[in-house]
Amino acid sequence: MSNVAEMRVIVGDSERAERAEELRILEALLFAAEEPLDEKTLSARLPAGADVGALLADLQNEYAPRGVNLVRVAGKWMLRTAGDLAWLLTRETVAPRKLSRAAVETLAIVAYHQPVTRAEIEEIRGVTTSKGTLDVLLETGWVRLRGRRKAPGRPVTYGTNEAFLSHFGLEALADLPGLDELKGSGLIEASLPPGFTVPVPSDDPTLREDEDPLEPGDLDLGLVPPAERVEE
Amino acid sequence: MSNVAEMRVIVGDSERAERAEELRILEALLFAAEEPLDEKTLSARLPAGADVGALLADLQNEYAPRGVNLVRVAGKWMLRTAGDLAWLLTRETVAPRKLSRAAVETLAIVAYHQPVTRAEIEEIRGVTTSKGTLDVLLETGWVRLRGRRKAPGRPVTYGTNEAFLSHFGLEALADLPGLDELKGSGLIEASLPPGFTVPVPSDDPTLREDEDPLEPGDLDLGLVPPAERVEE
Amino acid sequence: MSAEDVAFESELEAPAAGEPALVVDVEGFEGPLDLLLTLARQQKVDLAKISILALADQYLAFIEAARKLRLELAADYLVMAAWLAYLKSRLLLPEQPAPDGLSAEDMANALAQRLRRLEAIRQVAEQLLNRPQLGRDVFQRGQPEPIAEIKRPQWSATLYDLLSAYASRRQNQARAIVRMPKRSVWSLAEAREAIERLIGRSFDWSPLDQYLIEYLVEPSQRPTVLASSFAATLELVREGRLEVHQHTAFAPLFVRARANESASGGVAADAGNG
Repeated sequence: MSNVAEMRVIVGDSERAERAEELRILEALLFAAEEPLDEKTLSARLPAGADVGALLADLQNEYAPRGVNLVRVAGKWMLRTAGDLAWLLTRETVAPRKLSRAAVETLAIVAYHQPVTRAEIEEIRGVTTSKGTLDVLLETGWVRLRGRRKAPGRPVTYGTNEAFLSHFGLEALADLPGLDELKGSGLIEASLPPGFTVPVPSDDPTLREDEDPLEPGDLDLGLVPPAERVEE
Repeated sequence: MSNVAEMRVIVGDSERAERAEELRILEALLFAAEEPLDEKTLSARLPAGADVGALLADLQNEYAPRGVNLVRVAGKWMLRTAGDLAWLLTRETVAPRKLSRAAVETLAIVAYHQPVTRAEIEEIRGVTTSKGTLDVLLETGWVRLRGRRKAPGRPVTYGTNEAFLSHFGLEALADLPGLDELKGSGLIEASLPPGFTVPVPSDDPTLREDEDPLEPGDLDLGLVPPAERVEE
Repeated sequence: MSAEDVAFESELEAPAAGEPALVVDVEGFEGPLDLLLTLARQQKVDLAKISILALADQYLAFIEAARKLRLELAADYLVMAAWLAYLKSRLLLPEQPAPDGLSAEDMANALAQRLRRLEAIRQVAEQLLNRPQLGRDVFQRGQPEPIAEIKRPQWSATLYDLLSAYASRRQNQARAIVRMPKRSVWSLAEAREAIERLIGRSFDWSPLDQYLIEYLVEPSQRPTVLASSFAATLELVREGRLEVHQHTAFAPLFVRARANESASGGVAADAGNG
């Protein structure tokens, strides 16, 4: 009796060892494979009599909680990074980019005329300002949504922030040159129609009398464009 | 009292969960990588404060009995199929190029005696080394031009690189098989310039005192090994 | 030892006893040192205990045999043979100071050292090649997953960009407004409406200019007012609502409302053509 029991244990052990070896082989095959493998191909590489379906199910279970999962794609099997770790496979790089002429102009108008609405920007520029231009400015981190103008349509008002000052090396917004200085530096010609003024800019965060605070949803408008995804 | 104990358990659980997640991330990174990764790179992708060394040791243990192993080559980490499964995987790959006896010998001399000049290789082999032999080795990407010896004729010095270590599964040059015996018998030191105490061989990319950097033209000789893969 | 006693193979293994007497195959050797090493291995002793004298004899016998067979020998084999012959003679003679300061013993030791070094490197080369090799025995991930790069733009602009863009835009806009005053043209419709209103139902002949006096004050307006009102007048005449009268060419135009709708305006209109 005891001999039989012992035999059984030994058989059990050797079966377990066999199965473990089959799992190792399966794992190595899937790891080294250059493309997803079907069960027939896997079967051909495994020891005769191996139950490929059961082995795959076991391996899939083993890998399920891990950083890499065994997945079946179009009837074929492959190891793949766990879905929740996909972020690991991305890397952010900083790409220096120059602002477009339209964006620089719009930024300047926001700086000088803040709080300013999109319609007001367009009036000053004399051309339509695309939403993309304002999005880019929001993305620079130099322009912020201030509030909403108390006016029909309740348009959003834009202003600059500290990052703007810091990027352009300004101690305060009031350091932006006024009309006389612009003329003095030759950026504006002397002969201009009477009544031409350049505002004294202020980025005081206190809302003006004609401004309402932003509403909860305003900052999640998707105003910030998704970053460009580039495959390497 | 019971509250404190409970707290401890909770802390322990959350720590365990954290560690499990760190292991998942490490696993995913190593699986996805095309090249061996160094600890610094891995660290940068892990949560702050993760003990990369301990995590790698854990993962290495976990994978040790499996079909895929975590190995350290050239001071970097990579997953590769277990060595004992070679018989199984080899048949699906194209037979890698077989090196001539002269090339194998020359490779070994470069590996064990680096930095080494062609004249020194010839001295050891007792035969003229054809240019073709060194070209073949440079082409494998395992051997590189290091610099020029500060000696009459300023001969080029050769050494191995990371690809060599990675190909032969060596953690570092010190793991070259038989190196200790070779050193013990004084067969390596024999070729050292007098007064030198730097251990031989060394693939430390820092040029030795008796080496000058390569000159601009040296790399256009067609001798150049394929550039080492630049880190993305 | 005669050459016949020695068998040669290019392989490193020592030949089995009783093999063919002599295989002189210089092609199989990687130079004289390789040949020497192969011969040395046939002494079947540790290289450290090798007899250089015996080795030199074997080498010279091999070279002699090759020469008898008229085999072409590369120069370095002959150089080695000459050197070994010299070494042999020095080893056999009582020690004398050598010109280069090396004793025969030193020279023999140096040769033995070179042989040991070559053998050692061959052994480690073999060990190295027997290691599992990447892509031959062990494999890396067959489908590495590429890292996607997310390009985060870092925007830049200078204060000068900002100010010059602002200044030129504001300046251009200011100019654009001045340069384009509202064009004041008296349209045909305006003229017609004015004439209908002014002349109304006044059935007496009156000069057209008189009705338009208030519109003709601004000199720049005169051409457009006159042109449009004349055209409007003709239109009203054609419709039979006005009558036009002119004494001679370039004389003032007289107009009046038509009392009788059925009367012909054709003649009057002709007069207007002058």
